[in-house]
This record gives sequence, structure tokens and C-alpha cells, in this order.
Amino acid sequence: MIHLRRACSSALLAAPLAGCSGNWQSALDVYGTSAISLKHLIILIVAVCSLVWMLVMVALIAALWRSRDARPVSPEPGRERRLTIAVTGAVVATVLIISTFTIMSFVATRALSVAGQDELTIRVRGLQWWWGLEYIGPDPTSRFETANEIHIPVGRNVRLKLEGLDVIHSFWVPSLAGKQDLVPGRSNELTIRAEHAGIYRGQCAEFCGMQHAHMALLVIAEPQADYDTWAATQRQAAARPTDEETATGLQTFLAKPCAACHTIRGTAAAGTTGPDLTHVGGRRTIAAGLFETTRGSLAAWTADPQTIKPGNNMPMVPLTPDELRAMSAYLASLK
Amino acid sequence: MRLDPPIADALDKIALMPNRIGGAPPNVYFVLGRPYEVNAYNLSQGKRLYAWFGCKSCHGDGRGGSGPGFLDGWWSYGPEMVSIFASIRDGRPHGMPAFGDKMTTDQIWQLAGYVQTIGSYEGKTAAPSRNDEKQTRPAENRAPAKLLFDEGPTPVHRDQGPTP
Amino acid sequence: MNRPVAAPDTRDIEIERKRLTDALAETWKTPSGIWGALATVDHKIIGRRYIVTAFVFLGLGGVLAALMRIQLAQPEARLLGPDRYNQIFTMHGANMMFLFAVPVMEAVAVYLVPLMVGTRNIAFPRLNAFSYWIYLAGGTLLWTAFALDMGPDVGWFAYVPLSGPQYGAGKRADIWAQMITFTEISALAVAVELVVTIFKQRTPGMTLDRIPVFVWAMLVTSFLVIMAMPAIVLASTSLILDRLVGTHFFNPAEGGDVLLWQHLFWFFGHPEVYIIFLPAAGMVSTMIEPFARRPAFGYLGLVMALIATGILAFGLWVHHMFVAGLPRLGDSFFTASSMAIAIPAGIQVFCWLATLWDGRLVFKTPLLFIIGFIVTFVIGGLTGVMVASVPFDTQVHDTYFVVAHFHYVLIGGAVFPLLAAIHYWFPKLTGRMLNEALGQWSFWLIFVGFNATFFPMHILGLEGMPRRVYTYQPDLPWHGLNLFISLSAVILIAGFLLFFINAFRSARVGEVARDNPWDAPTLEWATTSPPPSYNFPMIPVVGSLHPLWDDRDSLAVANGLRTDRRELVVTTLAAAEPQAREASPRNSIWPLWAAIATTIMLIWSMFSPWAVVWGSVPVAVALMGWFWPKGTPEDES
Amino acid sequence: MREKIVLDLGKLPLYGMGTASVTWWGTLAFMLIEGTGFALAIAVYLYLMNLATAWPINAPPPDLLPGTLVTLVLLASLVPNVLVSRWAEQQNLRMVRLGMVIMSMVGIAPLIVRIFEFPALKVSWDSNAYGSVVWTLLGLHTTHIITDLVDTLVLAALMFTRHGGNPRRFGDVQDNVMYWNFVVATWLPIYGCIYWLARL
Repeated sequence: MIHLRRACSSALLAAPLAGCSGNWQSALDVYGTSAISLKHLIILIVAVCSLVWMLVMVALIAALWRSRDARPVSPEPGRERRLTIAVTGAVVATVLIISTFTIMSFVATRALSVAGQDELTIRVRGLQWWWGLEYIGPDPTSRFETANEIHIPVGRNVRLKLEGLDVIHSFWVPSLAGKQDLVPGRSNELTIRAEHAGIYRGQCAEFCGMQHAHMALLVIAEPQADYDTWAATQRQAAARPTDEETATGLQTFLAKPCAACHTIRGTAAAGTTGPDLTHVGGRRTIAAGLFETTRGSLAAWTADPQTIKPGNNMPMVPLTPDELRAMSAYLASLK
Repeated sequence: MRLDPPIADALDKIALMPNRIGGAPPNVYFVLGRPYEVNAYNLSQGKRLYAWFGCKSCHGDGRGGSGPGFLDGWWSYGPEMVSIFASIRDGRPHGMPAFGDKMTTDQIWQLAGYVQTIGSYEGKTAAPSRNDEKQTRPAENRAPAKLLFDEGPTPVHRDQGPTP
Repeated sequence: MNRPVAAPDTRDIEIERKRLTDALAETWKTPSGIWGALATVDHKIIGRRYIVTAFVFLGLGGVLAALMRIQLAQPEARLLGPDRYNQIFTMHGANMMFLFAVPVMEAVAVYLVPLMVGTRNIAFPRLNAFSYWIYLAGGTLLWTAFALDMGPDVGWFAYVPLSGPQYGAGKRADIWAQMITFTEISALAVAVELVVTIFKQRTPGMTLDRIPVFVWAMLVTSFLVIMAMPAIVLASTSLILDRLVGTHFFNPAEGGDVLLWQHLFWFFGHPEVYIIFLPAAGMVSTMIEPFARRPAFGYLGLVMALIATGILAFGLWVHHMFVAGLPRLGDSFFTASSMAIAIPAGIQVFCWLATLWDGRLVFKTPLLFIIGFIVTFVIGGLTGVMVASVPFDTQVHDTYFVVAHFHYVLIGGAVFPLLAAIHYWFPKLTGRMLNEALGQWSFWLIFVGFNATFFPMHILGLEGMPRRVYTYQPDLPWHGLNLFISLSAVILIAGFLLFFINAFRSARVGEVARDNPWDAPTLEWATTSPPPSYNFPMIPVVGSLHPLWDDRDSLAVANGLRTDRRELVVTTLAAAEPQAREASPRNSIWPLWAAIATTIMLIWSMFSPWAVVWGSVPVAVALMGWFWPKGTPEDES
Repeated sequence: MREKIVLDLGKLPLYGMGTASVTWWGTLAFMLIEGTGFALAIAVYLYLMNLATAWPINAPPPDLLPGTLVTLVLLASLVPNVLVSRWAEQQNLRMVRLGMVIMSMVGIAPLIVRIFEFPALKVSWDSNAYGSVVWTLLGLHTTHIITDLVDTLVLAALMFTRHGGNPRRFGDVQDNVMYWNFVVATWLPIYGCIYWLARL
């Protein structure tokens, strides 16, 4: 694997390089409108630059090769003139390439803004170290809150209103679009549009403190119908406990400090410091992309969040094994 | 960041006087080196908890509101950490709710340390500085109690002055 | 005035050689012993100290880098926690930029520029001593704080609000900001000394077109320091004010602005890159001559490229903020200027290629490093062109692509020439040659190790790995390359170790160097290796850019300088015609006292604003002691 | 290598004045550093002003009187300052001594008025960003007045010692004069910023 990557990279060519990747968080494995055009630009610029580098290397190697024969050293006017012409030519070529890049870049910058009407607006709030999401609909009843997992309909423009609530974060889902910072006191926007259904991972790209490394999010692009179903579910209050274990879990959740920071709509838990947990069991990951959501991971996370993600703002709440079991069952049931 | 459960348990066992004013923190508190008074991280976490747990709605920025203020040198239950800890954990008459079931021991200590810092007449080196929000009073590292209420009613309660 | 006019016998006219050098040595000497060492103002001793200290910081920064590579070799490693890792990468960046890269370039200049322009000491030698002590104090402060778990953890560009009063608990960010203050004081002091040395102390006949390119590079660099450093002074001061006394420069709720920090920081931070690169480019232009055995091609082009880079350097800072949400039109302007800086860089590369093409090469270690520099720097320059493009940058900004880019520019573009320079000027620094075989080994290890370490980072960045993460999750496809990088770093480290071993060994038992072992054309090779305390027994007079090549048998010199006081020649700005025989200050302990007083004031001011008031009193006293005339011959007029 | 003597420097003066003095150039370089600092501080002022919806933020414009008084005192100080420079050039020790004493007093005068200038800003540094930047500008300039005043005082004292007659000291006096001119010159844009831009 390593050898393959090295082989691909050594030529500094983007085309084979792209073939080497194939993951879900990559600027070269692209499924969003602007990321696709960015990839074209990247390949083009990298290709031209690689060519330039190779030309320089050819000149360098030729110069080193040439110098092996012993010739007189005193500069003579004729040679100096030829050298001047060569250097001037190279500088002119540089200027031309640079100008072309500048114009290309300018054109591509304008293309960065995705054309067309925005069809969905989401407030994305960056917090240490998770993403708060608020879907804004045409009327107040259609708005809802969730966290760390953005669902969007395929082929639609989605406008993200980016707000940094504590420090600067940066929203970056490379397979869909370039990054944009979430700056406290300023409102930035980014429009994304997925061309293909899929799960795209993103990660905070601006250093934001202790757990910058664990501040991921997923963007799930799905057909409109699936998206509508999902959104309808999200608007609903949390599922009621169906059995004794989950009922105990809810009670524990409310009796312990948990409810002071988390909201579970439809229950008394209405804290706003941590992520909204109304449908936490239905999200693919917990703790900002750290684990796949399972009953086990929920239990592990609740039991000792500070060992798993040191420095995050969730304290370790002392729970008995029974309480932990019940609560993880309850949380997992919140689909 | 992560308090071992046995230590957290031990930190919870404060020895209060019968009137629930004053007392002694558990020995482990001193063994750890009074972390909630001198550690800047704990104090700044305390400041965040102050906002997150709605302390502002009664105590304002420390100058009080429907609840008492912390800046005037008037500590209803004394300025010791244990008293403040007990006030937060168990609540007090006339409206102070108990936070023992809403916060962990670690958090209560952090918050207590911060609350004590607000009312301190000496700016601690470790005290938090201003927040990125509207300014209402000098930040804790500048000893707002001294700046704002120097001529306040301190003499009345000299024995419960702001510096423990 | 107070003494009779100097009798002719104190001048160096028609006296026997031995008496001349003895008298000069007595006048310019640094007394032995600790007191003499603390009070010395000899630019060579201070320059050597500076260089050694900077390389110590390089070693320490390298240890941090190694720790980071061990941590990142596998996903979710637990060697370092996030808190420690954040301190380590912040320390690595701050240390390498502020305590290694900038000081080491200035250090080499402190040592070489007076020799290359043919004078006896740098201008303001006491300021020079002061600047070293301040630099040492700043570095000590930073590393002591780190040892006490108080090291800054906010990144080397310390963006607010993370470094601000609310989110940067404790004194960590203040340590960073105040360490900056120390290094900027020392950098500004050296910049002033160099500007004045180059303007006024060039030897007679060294007109503007006869100044060695390295000296030109240091002149441009010094102006960059002078114009750029005030921005970071202002930034770090306002950060400390925000944190200490509650000002609101960066508080959006009270009319401040978060991006103001970034503007101020990068208005300094971008020229900073050229503050590091231009001296390196100057070194290459100067060193290439003896190894190509011909003058560097295109002297005028090389100098103009340096100046153009210096000017353009101030027009690119926004390219660090392309994803911060500034207006796109403005961004495009900065794309254009950032791209444009590739042109002067290109001019220099083409001139070096032309020199190599036409020269008869001597393949010694310095030349190997120069060749390695061209190979890697061109990659760094081209990736620089890539990130200058706004759309390209939105994908690679703050990823490992950028980490790769700036290491190519800083290591490939500056450390390679620096290592070449150490190999080249080592005889002038120590009087001994570096071991050639070890030198070539260390070159190949460093060159291979460097490329294997940093090239894959481009790919990691494009594959979505952000920078400054203390770990990454196992399900991300980055661990293979990360492991490869960490293993390659072992080669790189081995190369540096070999270099250090070579330097240690050769400094003690290396082959003794002749005055001009490389047959180089510039003035520093006209004196002994290492030079005597007075640099030149008689001041050289130059008539061309390559005085030592014009006449290989004899050196044109001037006489008439006094031997009983420290005297050097002041010449006119452009034509370098002699204007005065100016005195150069004697050794003094006061710069050390001033530095200690300043250190106390600066450290105290992290804790109380009153430190600035009370702490400045001892500083003022020390400065008075420094400048008060002592009735030495140097004060005569 | 053999040395051949091609130039005799023996007849050159033992020190240089004006552009032949390294100190003069050094002073100039430091003025460039500080001038850049002032320019950037003013740029910060303009930047924050540009961001704000209303300027000054939550404060009335500052009182004109103390600031204008300082401006007038500083401008008036240029007269003795230039005279001192001329006397120094003539190496007139008696007049330079007198001039340095006058300049010491002239340096203290604006500092006294400045004490009233800070309250006249009618805003505290910790009220808002406007307050922060005007206090910083004023503080920065005050530091420069103090620095030059201390330099003037020390130099004045020096002129009365046995070192006073040394022509070098006249060069030092001239550099001091140049620096004071700089302190006055930098005040004018800051004065315009603080007092007049806030009234636009």
C-alpha cells in the first residue's frame, strides 16, 4: 500500500494520485458540485506545476552534467549574452504561467459560489468540540435541532449559515466543497450541493483547542423522499420508553446531571449546553464522529467521557452498572 | 480533566459545622494542592459552568439580582470554599436550589472556586479574565470586588470578609 | 577635546607588523574569564553564541517534532494527550520560527556582515550584546514554561478567541505573547545594527554595486524586520491587554474583531517567511560563486529580485485568510500578488541555474546542499503558487498539504542553504574545516529523509487530514502514510545528528583551515580563519565585486586608523567614500544589566500592568549606565 | 596575502556629525520602527471605526481642550527645539546648556496636560473597543514623550559635566532634537484620529 502511494506520488502527478485514494473525506474523491470543479482545478494546476518542476530539474541535471568537463572559467561576453537570453526567456515563461494561473483562479473563485436557488437552510454552530445544527424551514413548526449529522437531499442547493459560538472553527467536508471558517462575531455562509447520494465525512479544520482532532461530522446526502422522511422524524418528539429498562433509563437521565445539559424533546430534559439527544439513537455516530452509535459505545461514552475524549465538556457522572445499562438502552432507543 | 471516581467521592465528603456555615474540606483537597482555588483551568471551567447552569439569572454578573451578590464583601454563609460548595450542592433557604443532582462533584468545586474568585479582593494570578461578551464589570483577575465595592458594607461583617 | 590630538604614533602608519597587530589586539580584545565573556561586544563572539544557541533550539524543536511523529505514527495513539500535544506543536512552531529560523539568519549576519563589508565591528555593538541576552531570555522563558507544563497551547499563530481571555486559561498564551516580545526586540535591534553597518560601515570603495549579494539580502531582510515586526508588537501587546486589563480589541460583542488579530498577525507573519528565506537566498548567491568558480550570473537581477520580494512580501498577508470569509474580490487581489512573488523567486532560481550551467563545479558539501535546496525549494515555491489560488486553498488550507508546503519552503528553502552556509563558513567561524565525508553523508541522509518525510504530507492533506490534530481515527485511510512519514523522519533525524556530531568533532579536531580554503572572492576570506578580534589588521579597500579574485597576490588596504582606540571607517551611503574615523564602543557589562532589567519587566508585565511603570525604572538606570561617557579614548573627538 | 596601501585615512575627522554619524542613522532606523508602529495603531483605529455601526461606540467624542492644548504645547516646543539644534551645530556649549534646560521643561509640560487628557476621552479602556484603541494610541504616544524626556534630562545633566564640551555631545543633542521632532510629528495624526475622526 505504502509503496503504491509512493509510486503514485513520486511523479507529483495528480491523476494517478487520485486513483490511490478512494475514501470518504478527501479532496480528490469528490461528489459535490464545487468539490468536483475544485478537483479539476487542482489536477490542472498540479500538472502544470509538475511540468515546470521537471523542466527545472532537467535544466539542473544538464547543468551539473555539463560542468564535468573542465573548461576555462573567465566569463566571455558571448556566453553571458546567451545565458541572459535563456534566463530572460525562462522569466517570461514564468510570468505567463503565473498570469494564467491568476486568471484561472479568479474564474474558479467565481464558480465557487454554487449557482441556483438555495432550497434548504441550515444553521451550523461550531462549539468546542461538536457541531450544533438547526434546520430552518419556511415556518416555525418545520424547524428542528440536531447535532453532528447533516442530512441533505441530493442535487439540491443547501445553504449553511456558519456561526462560531466560542472559538473559530472551520467547516470542511472535502468531498463536497472547500472549507469555510466559523468566526465568532461574523456570519459566513457556504452553499453545498451533493451530486450523488452518500455519506461524506467532514472535520473541523481550524485549530480549536483540546479536542480539535475529534470534531467530525457526517453529511448524508439522500434522495428527497428519504430526506423528507428523516426530517419528519426529526421534528417529532423523542420516542417514549417502551419497556421497563428504557423507562428506568429515562428516569436515570432525568435524575442525574445529564438533563442539565442535554435536551430530549418530549421529556423534562431541556439543557442546551450539550448536543440535542432527541434522536441520538438514529444518528450514525456519537461524540462528534468518534464512535459508531451502538448501545455499547453509548455506554462506554457515558461511563467515562474524559478518558475517551480528554478535555471535552461532558463530565464523568458516577453511574451504577444498572443505571448505565438502562440509560444506554434508552439512548439507543431514541431513533 | 478526569477525576478518578474515588477522589471525586472523597472530595464530596466535606465536614460542615452544624449550622452549615464553615467547616473543612476533606484532606484530599489539600493533598491535591487546593486545585479549585489556584488552577486556572478549573477556575475558567467554573466560569463556564456559571453561565451554563444559569447562575446569572439570580446572581447576575456577581453583583446579584434576585439572589445575593458576591462582590460586596457580604457572604451570607462565609467565604470558605466548603460553605460555597455546600451552598451549591445542597442549596440554601430563600431560593437557592440544590445543584447536587445536576452537577458532578468536580463541577461543583470548580464553580465554587470561581464564585469565591468573583468576590475576592485580590486579583488572583489564576483568575479568569473577561469574556468575549458585553462588558458589565471588570473581570475577575482585576478583583472587581475591590474596584467596585471598596467602600461597601464590609465593616459590618468583618469576620466574614472576602479573603478566607 | 580633553586630550591632545592623537599623536601620529598611535596610528597604523609605518609601524612594524607585529607591533601593529599587538596594539590592535590589545585595543579590541575580549578579556578572558567570565566577566570578559559577559561584557564582550565583539560581533564574532556574539555571532557565534547566537548561532550555537539557535542550533540548540533547533535540536530542541527537533525533539518535539520527533515526539509528534511518534504520536502520529499510528491512529489514536496514547503517547501524548491532547493537552501535551497542543503544547508541543505550538512550541515546535514558535520555537522554530522565533527562536531558530529568524535568529539564526541574523546570527550568521551578525558574524559575517561586518567581515564581508570589511569593517572592524558591527554598528552599535552593545546593542548587539543586549539583543543576544534578550533573545536568550526569551528562549529560556518559553522552554522553562514548557517544562513547568505552562507552555503555550494555542498554535504558533495564536488565533483569538482561542488565545484570548475567555478560552486561554492561565498564563500560557501570555508566555507565547511575551516570548514574541523578547524575540522581536532582539530581531529589531539586530536589524538596526545591520542596516547601519551596511549603510555606513562599508569599506572604502564598496559602492552599491560591489556589495556581496548576501549583504544585500540582509539589508532587505533588516528592512522587512523593521517594517513587519511592529505589527506583531502591536498584536501581542493588544492580546496581553485584552487578557490582563480587559480591553476589547478582539471582542466582537464590544466592537472588537476576531479577524483583526489575523490581519495584524499575518501582516507580520507573511514577511516573516521572507525574513527567513531572503538571507538563505543571499547565502546561496554568495556561496555559489566559489563552487561554480565564476561570478554569480545576473548580479543586478539577483539584487532586484531580493528587493522586489521584500516589497511584495507586504502585499500577501490575506492569503492566510482565504477561508475566513473576507470579500472574494479582495481575496483575488491577494491571489494575484501572491502569485507575483513567484517571479522574483523564479529570477533567482534561473540565475543560479545559469551560474551552475556555465561554471566549473566543485562538488563539496556546500554545493550539494545548494543543489538540494534548488530541488526542494522549487517544489515549495510551486506549492506556494498552488495555495495562493483561492479555490485551491479552500481545499488544502489548514491541512497537511500546507504543512508539507511550508516545510519545503522553510527546510528546503532556508535550512538547506543554512547548512550549506555552516559547512562553507565553518572554517571562518572556528578555524577548522568540517569533515567532508561526514558532511556528504549528512547531506544525503537529510535530503532523502526530508523528502520522504514531507512529500507524502501533500497527499495526506489532499486526502483530508487537517493539521494540528493530536491523533486521527483508525477508520480514516491515513495511517499507512503517517507511519511511512514517521519512519522517514528517523532518516532525517539521523542526518541532523550526523551533522551535529560532525560540527562538534570538527570544531575540536578538524583539519586546520587556511585563510581562504574555498578560493572565495569576498572580503571575509581576506583575513585569518578565524579572524582576529579587530577583523583586519588594515582596512581593505575594494575596487570590484570580487576583490579576492581580481588580485590573488595582494590586498589593497588603507592606513591611518588609530590603534589605541577602537576605530573604524564611516563611509558615504552610495559611493562608500570615507567620511570619518568613528569610534566603536568598548566592552561593557551594561547591556547585560539592561537585558536583565528588561527581562524582569517583561515577565512581570504578564501578571500586572504596573510592571511597565515600576519595571521601566531599572531599565532606564541600566540604559543610563550604558550610554554615560566613561572618558575612554573612544569618546574623543 | 601581501597588503598594499592605497589609501590614507589619517586625515579624517575622529567622529562624524549628521549623516556621517552612525548614531544618527540608528536614531532614524528606530524612528522608522516606531513610525510603523504608530501607523499600524492608527490603522487599527480606522479598521475598528470602519466595522462599528456608530463611532465613537457608546461614548461622546472626547473633550477637545486638553488634547488641543497638548498639540499647541508640542508645536510651540519646536521653536526652542530647532534653536537647540542650531546651537549644537555651532557647538555653543552655553546656549546648548540653556536650551536643554528649556527643552526639559518643555518636555514636562505636555505630560502634565496629558494627565487631564485621559479622563477627557470620556471612555474607559475596558468599556469597548473604541475605548481600548484610543487609550492605546494615547498611551503609546505618552510613552514616547516620557522616553524622550528622560533622554533630554540625562543629556541636559551630561552637558553640565566635564563631558559637556565634547563635540560628540552636540551630535547627541542633535539626535535628541530629531527624535523630539518625530514625537511631535507623530502626535499630529494621532490627534486628528482621536479628536476629529470621532466627530465626523
